[in-house]
Amino acid sequence: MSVNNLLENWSQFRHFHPVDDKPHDPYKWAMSIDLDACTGCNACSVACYAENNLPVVGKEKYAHGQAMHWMRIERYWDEDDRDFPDQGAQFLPMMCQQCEAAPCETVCPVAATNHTADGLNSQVYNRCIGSRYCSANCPYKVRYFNWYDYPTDDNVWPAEMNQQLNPDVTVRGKGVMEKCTFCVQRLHAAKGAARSEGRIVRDGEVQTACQQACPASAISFGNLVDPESRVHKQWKAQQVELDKEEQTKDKKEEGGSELRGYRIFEELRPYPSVMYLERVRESAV
Amino acid sequence: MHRFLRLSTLLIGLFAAVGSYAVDAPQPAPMTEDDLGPAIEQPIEFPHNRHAGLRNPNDPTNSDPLKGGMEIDCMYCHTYARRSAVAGIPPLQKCIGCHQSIASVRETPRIKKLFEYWDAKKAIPWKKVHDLPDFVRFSHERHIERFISQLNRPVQEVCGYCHGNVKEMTVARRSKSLAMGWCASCHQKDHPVTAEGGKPIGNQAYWYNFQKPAADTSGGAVKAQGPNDCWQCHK
Amino acid sequence: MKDIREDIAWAKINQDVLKSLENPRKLYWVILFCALAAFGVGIGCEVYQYQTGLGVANLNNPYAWGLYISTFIFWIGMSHSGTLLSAILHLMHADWRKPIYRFAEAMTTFSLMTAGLFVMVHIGRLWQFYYSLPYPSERGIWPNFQSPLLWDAMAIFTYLSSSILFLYVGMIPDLAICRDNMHEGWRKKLYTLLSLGWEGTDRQWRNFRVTYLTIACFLSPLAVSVHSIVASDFAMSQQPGWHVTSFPPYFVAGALYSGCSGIITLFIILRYVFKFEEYMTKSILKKIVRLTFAISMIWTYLNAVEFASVWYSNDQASKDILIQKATGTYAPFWWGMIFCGSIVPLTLAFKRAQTNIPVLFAVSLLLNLGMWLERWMIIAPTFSHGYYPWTWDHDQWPSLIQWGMVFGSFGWFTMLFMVFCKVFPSVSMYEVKEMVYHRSLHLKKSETAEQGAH
Amino acid sequence: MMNSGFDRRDFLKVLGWSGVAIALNGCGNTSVEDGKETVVSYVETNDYMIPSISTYFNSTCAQCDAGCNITGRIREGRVLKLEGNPDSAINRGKTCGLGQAGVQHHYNPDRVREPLLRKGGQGEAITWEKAYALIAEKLNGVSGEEIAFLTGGVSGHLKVLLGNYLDSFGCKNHFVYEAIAPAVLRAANKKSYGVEMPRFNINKAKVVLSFGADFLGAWVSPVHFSQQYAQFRKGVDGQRGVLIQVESKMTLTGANADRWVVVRPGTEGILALGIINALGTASGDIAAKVRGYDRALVSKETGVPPGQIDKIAALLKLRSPSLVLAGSAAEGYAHGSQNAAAINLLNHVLGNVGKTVEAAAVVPFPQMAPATGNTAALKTLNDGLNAGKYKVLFSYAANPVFTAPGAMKFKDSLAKAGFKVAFAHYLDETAMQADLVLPLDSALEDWGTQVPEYMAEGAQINIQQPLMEKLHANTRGMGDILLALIKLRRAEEYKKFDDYYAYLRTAVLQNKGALGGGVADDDTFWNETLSKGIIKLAGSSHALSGNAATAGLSLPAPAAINAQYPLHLIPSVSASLRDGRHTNQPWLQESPDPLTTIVWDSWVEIHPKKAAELRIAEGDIVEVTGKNGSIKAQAYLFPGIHPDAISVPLGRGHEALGRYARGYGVNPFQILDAVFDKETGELALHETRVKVSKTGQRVIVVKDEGFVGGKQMGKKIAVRVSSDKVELSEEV
Amino acid sequence: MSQRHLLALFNNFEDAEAAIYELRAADIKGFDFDDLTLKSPIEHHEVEDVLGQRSAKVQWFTLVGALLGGLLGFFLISGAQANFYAQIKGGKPIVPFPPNFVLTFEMFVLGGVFISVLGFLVCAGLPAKRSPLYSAKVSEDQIGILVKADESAIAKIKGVLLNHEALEIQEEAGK
Repeated sequence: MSVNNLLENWSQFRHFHPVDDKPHDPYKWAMSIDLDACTGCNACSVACYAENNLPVVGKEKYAHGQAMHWMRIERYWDEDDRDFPDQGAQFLPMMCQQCEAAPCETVCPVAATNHTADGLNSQVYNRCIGSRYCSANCPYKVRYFNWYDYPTDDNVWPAEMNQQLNPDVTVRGKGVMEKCTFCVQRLHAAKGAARSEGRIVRDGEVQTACQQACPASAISFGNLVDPESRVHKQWKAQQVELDKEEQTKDKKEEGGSELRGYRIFEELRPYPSVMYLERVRESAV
Repeated sequence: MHRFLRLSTLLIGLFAAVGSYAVDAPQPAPMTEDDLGPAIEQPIEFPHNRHAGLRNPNDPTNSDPLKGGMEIDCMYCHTYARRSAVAGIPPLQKCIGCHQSIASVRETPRIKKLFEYWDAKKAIPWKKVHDLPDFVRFSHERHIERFISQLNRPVQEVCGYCHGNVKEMTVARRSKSLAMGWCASCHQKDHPVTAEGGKPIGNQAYWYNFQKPAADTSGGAVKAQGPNDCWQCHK
Repeated sequence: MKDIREDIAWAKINQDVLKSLENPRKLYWVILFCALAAFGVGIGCEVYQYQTGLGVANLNNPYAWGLYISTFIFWIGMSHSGTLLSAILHLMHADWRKPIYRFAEAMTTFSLMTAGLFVMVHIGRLWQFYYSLPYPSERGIWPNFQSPLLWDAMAIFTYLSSSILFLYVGMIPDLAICRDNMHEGWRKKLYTLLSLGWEGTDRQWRNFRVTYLTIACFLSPLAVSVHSIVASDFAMSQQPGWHVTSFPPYFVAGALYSGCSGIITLFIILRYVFKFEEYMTKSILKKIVRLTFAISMIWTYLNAVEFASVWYSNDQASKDILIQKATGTYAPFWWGMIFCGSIVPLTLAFKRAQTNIPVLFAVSLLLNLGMWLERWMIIAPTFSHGYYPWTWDHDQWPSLIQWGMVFGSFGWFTMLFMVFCKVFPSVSMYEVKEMVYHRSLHLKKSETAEQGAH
Repeated sequence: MMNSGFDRRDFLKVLGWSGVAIALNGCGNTSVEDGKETVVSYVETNDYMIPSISTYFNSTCAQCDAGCNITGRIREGRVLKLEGNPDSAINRGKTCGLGQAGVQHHYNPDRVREPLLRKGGQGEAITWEKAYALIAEKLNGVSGEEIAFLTGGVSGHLKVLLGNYLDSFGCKNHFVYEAIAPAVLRAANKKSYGVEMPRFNINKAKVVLSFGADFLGAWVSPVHFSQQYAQFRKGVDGQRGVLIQVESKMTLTGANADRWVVVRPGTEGILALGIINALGTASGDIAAKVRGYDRALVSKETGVPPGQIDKIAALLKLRSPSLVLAGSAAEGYAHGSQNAAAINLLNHVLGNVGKTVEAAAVVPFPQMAPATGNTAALKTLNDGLNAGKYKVLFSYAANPVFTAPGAMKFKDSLAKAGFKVAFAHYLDETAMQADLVLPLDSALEDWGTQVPEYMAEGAQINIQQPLMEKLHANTRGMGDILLALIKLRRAEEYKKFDDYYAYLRTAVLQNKGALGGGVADDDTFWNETLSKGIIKLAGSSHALSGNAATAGLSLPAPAAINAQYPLHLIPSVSASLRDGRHTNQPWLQESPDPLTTIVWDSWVEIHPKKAAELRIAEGDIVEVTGKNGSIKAQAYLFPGIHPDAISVPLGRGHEALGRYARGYGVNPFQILDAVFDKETGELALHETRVKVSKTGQRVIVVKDEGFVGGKQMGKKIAVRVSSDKVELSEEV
Repeated sequence: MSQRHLLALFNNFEDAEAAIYELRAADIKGFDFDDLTLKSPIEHHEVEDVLGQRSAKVQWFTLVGALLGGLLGFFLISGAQANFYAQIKGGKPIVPFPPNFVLTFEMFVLGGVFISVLGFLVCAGLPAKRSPLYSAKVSEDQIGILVKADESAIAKIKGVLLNHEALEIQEEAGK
């Protein structure tokens, strides 16, 4: 049966991804983050803790680099040798980029991380054996490993605190890799509801926790293949294409210079699903 | 010498058998009715057969409690199933709602016990019979949408896909394995997408594996498999 | 200097080797005890880590791998010696390998078993280890065949089982000798069982030769593939410092290198402990030493190739890592690796050193240290200095738990090895006889030729 | 449905059953099980109660005084997450990290669960009856003058009820204390604009010049301002707004500025006048006033290069309207009021008043208007306590033992009160000193109304309602307690109210007309109100008085360097920890400080140049010594600070407040000097001078940034582009 | 006619070889040359010159085993990748060739080695019952010739063997 299946659908099984000839249908979840609006306030990160049952590891484990923030806010300084950072700092929210050709997926020995039909990089906790190869191969280092058994650790979820846990999201025990899921539990609920009505999810119907919290609305999230979605329009306006490692912007002479959409480490060809919009700083002062 | 030939034939045979089984692995036989889960003691021995069982044609008044049921729709009590991931146990008030006006059984031990709970305003601590692992995301709503609304199948049949023939049980007992391979054995069948009398599907997503289901050459019906990606069922 | 005396009596060979199964020197027991103790430490660490979580190893989020993987590669590398001596040199008809290949092959087997342990120790959910094995299950799911880790698992499984078979098949005639010479007891029963009724008939020998040759043919490319697959774990990834084309040959060379120096160490120990001076002669030692020296130079060359290709590439991230290795936190270890791996072996170029046992013992240990450092220096800098500067962590240091397990692995290996040498003949008796026989034939021939010339 | 008369409260009881039954999800079974777990089931339920489907109820965030409206996600009787209420004019569906952590206030394992009576060094659990009796006994024969009631900011019906309770004694000693409130600004605004808190339209401004106002972090209504900021960045008429931040220690807002201007601490006012001078558009009084502030003098005194002043002035002239904000950094000096006045003057000069500074709407119920807290009240209380004036002291929503400046020795003063009652969620430092601690319901369990101080658009009254049944049986709502207490005094008047809920409902329905209820019947209106969670009112607004008087405006020259204590101590207010009342919420402890990325600990920010001078490296434990004591904390080299200043964040260094707060970091309140603003009597937070010395110890700073800190090492990660290189108007 | 076994031990291979030559040349009635077995402590492949090409068939096992292993490997892996759960990983095709070839190679070797060993056991007749006549000396340093012949031929054979300086001759007890 499987061999039949293999032979019958041979061309499909030999198909490379992502390419234009087989676009995602009907969903491809993607994000765009406007760094000009992002204030670095950390609301998204805390919202992520609340939504996704992230453990608070405590000072000692944080010191060992074992923090579990799926969404971390990075703060960069200018690297000129002025005394004062008189153009402020640069903030960058960094989470799993849900790459279309994710380096983490190929290396997992047990196939616990895969690419879903709606363009997410899935992470199946109960399948994971904790080889941490995915983390080793992630250029963004956005995968977080459960170094300890947080559910039973003191003071992570003591009595009452555990009642806050989101029942739609597994509480991960020790030895499992985890990462940003684009709030897949919300996507799942929204897709289910839409399907019952015989349609696809409309733009704005589903928000990720970080997007919902973001006071400056710097994060937009939606279905990239839906021409009505804000994310689609933004990607289009910035002429960023999912399956290219070089965009119009990179070809300055062809008029790409007024665009500010870019993807981090595009040159490594992971085809990330998160587009960042460059932070703008006033030239007049 | 023959001994060893036998041995080697055996080994090669085993090798080949394991291999060919392995290649064809993902069709474990669906568990049969015999594969019942353990009997579970519930606080009240609820007679599913009496409530959902078929009417006894010889007893139009349905008076004999030992014979025949009342053909109550599964979703009359498990009302959450069509709107929620879980089917849910009806609130106690629902039981009382009917039973306060059924005088004939009012004094039976089970109903007395029921009213004791009601009077104490205590929820009945029913035990879960079909308890999936915590990392599984199963939605009753989706399956009911798919099979009852779209394919227009009878309710008891659809519920029975996973719950077995509950209408003949008293306290429900697990009759399917509910293990992953068992789920997949159904997901990988080519089910028709819609059937006569079913709800139209509109522009919704129902295909997986990056391919739209093709129309079956013979009947022309569009068929599709169930979802196959990990995150569909695992959280 | 002769590899072996041609006039050595066959009965004496039997006698000498069989003696090793009975009464080794006291040092044997000391080593065995130390090994057991070290293994105990390792077990203790693992139990603690298993119960508490991998955090106790002081790994962290970008820095996800540590000594476990480094030592895993080290042991895999170690295993290549046996194949080199028993399979490759067998194919080349280098008969000086005969007295020593048995223990080298045992070393292969046991270091693979040790390496396998590290894979298990390393993973987060050991109790789900079986998920990584391709077995048909009710779920119908399979491991990810794209993952180099899975290739590793398959390659190691193939290699280990083939090595065990090779070791065993090659040992059958010797087991028969043991059977014939043992007094009644469990050992006799064991040897009787294992020797499968070998009687040295012409039919048995004939098939034996073909089989042995066939397996040797398979084993040689297999050994190369195993370590190049281990190299793929890194080279197939995208990380700077790992994504290097020359990694597979580099790893293979490193593997042969550490294997050979391992052989030198064990050669010296066994020779002393089991009084094998007549068989494990200095002349043979000298040959291995020269081989080691050659491989060390190959390794040095490939090392240089790696640096050069990184340096002249356009990949800034890889370059940064190289600079980081040479100047950063890990600089002492990295330079230590260069010293132990490329400078120390230069002593082997001196004739006097080639047979000086204390010097060789020290050098071989240093070489192994260097090779261990090499593996660590492949792992650590890439994690501490990868693509993403925000997560750079140069302060990471393995915890005592990690060190304890590395230490324990040496105990486990030594323990297995020592027990093996006590239970099975660690010098191949029949092949030594063959060696003696062929050499004496040769001698006779040349003598007759000489006489004829007169 | 058998029982159709479902009341909102009954519904909560129904919900409650299941809360107990739910164990840690995901740690449970890993294979198919039969008959091991119990199903969640209800006795009675409502139509919208479906297992596994969340329901959402609106309430108000109580984490700070901004009054954001929130929506709680409730499933199986447990509140799981808080989101912003999209209908709110204040936060428009958004929340900050602090607001997100509200659930951890509710589920905190260290909440007080029983009334506790001091017995020796221990608290002994007593019943509520006994507690009330005890209060009655202690109040017996005590005159109104001898009672003091200390609270944080209160508003709405709670304020009314509290007022009535105090009235029943004839007590006038209601001290409203907030440790880090913008009290000086209120006074200055009152003088400049005629209202304490006008509306700032950041989104309409083309240039925002902010003097230390951390409006994106912790200032007034940060979530609201953050949204305005996002619009401001998108630009009015396609012209992107420019933010210039003037301060001595970089705040989160400063980090987002186009130009961050570092000034010598305390000279913000001088710079403001210098800019007015440079603008050259002022006339009359103002021109006369600023004449002396030429760019050389201003540059010398503030440390801002003359070119910079010109550029700012030119930009302000070019792009109008603009908005000038005076923030806490400018106010925290003995001449804070003067600084604020000078800065506000700039708004007048630029013609922003009425454009970007507008009158805010006002709730037409003055008795419900917020009693805003300040520090002057604490000083009065402290003096009174020292004079032995108070026999009974009540304390609610304030933790002065932690937040009072060290110089005040408030803990000792407190001991002089006869009987101290603390209404508390947790045993904080003040509750630890109390004789009687009464446990409060969490903000997610309690009823209430709240009127925000800063009104975003129209006037609104926020409804706070329980999102789930009480976690602990023996906690009470503040309103319920007050009602019980007032019944002891005025039983007749209040007997018709069973509880605070009934009081609230009656009070709201009484004013149904004024609250926009129209002709709806009581139940409908009430249910609608609860479901919206906001009462939006037409409201009126006081007109701004365009008073640009310069009378009395005099700015002192920057203080000379104090040889003994050469550095300014800037106690910084972080967006998540504020004055330290939320430090026990672990998400906030583990959420890195945006600028330093430090977690779980305090630090001393010091400029790298100064650090080099003092030979201090990152992680050195330094001792910060002032006149009133010293604290020890790890040093962090931070480029965004004036070299003559150091900064220590407020909020950590608790000696109480439970497992997540106690023992982490240090409390800079402890070493603050008791210097007050000359005009308002407010504590001048930034006036403390200190010296810094190394202790010789060093630790590894626990922070999120890696080994190379905030460098991108030549990689294209966080990219910046100059504004003339992009066309924002063409974007989506 | 009943047959008996006879084992002669020789000091060196040359003697044994000579004995075999003679036995072959002698063409003794009641003795089939194929029933002669040489037992030796080491391999003497020169003996084939005398005994004739008694071919080893292990390599055929090897070939079949390796091909079987390789084929099975490739199809097992591809089939498993392309089963119902087929998931895209890293943008690569669901059935990617490079990894599958690597694994096919491993399976090729595995099959080859395992079946070769199996072939060895089959061809060499191992494990075997011990033959009726055996001397431990054979595993030490002596060469043994085991002969099975009719009673009638025994004496003659014995003569030939003794002729070539057989050290010792063991005889199976007559039936």
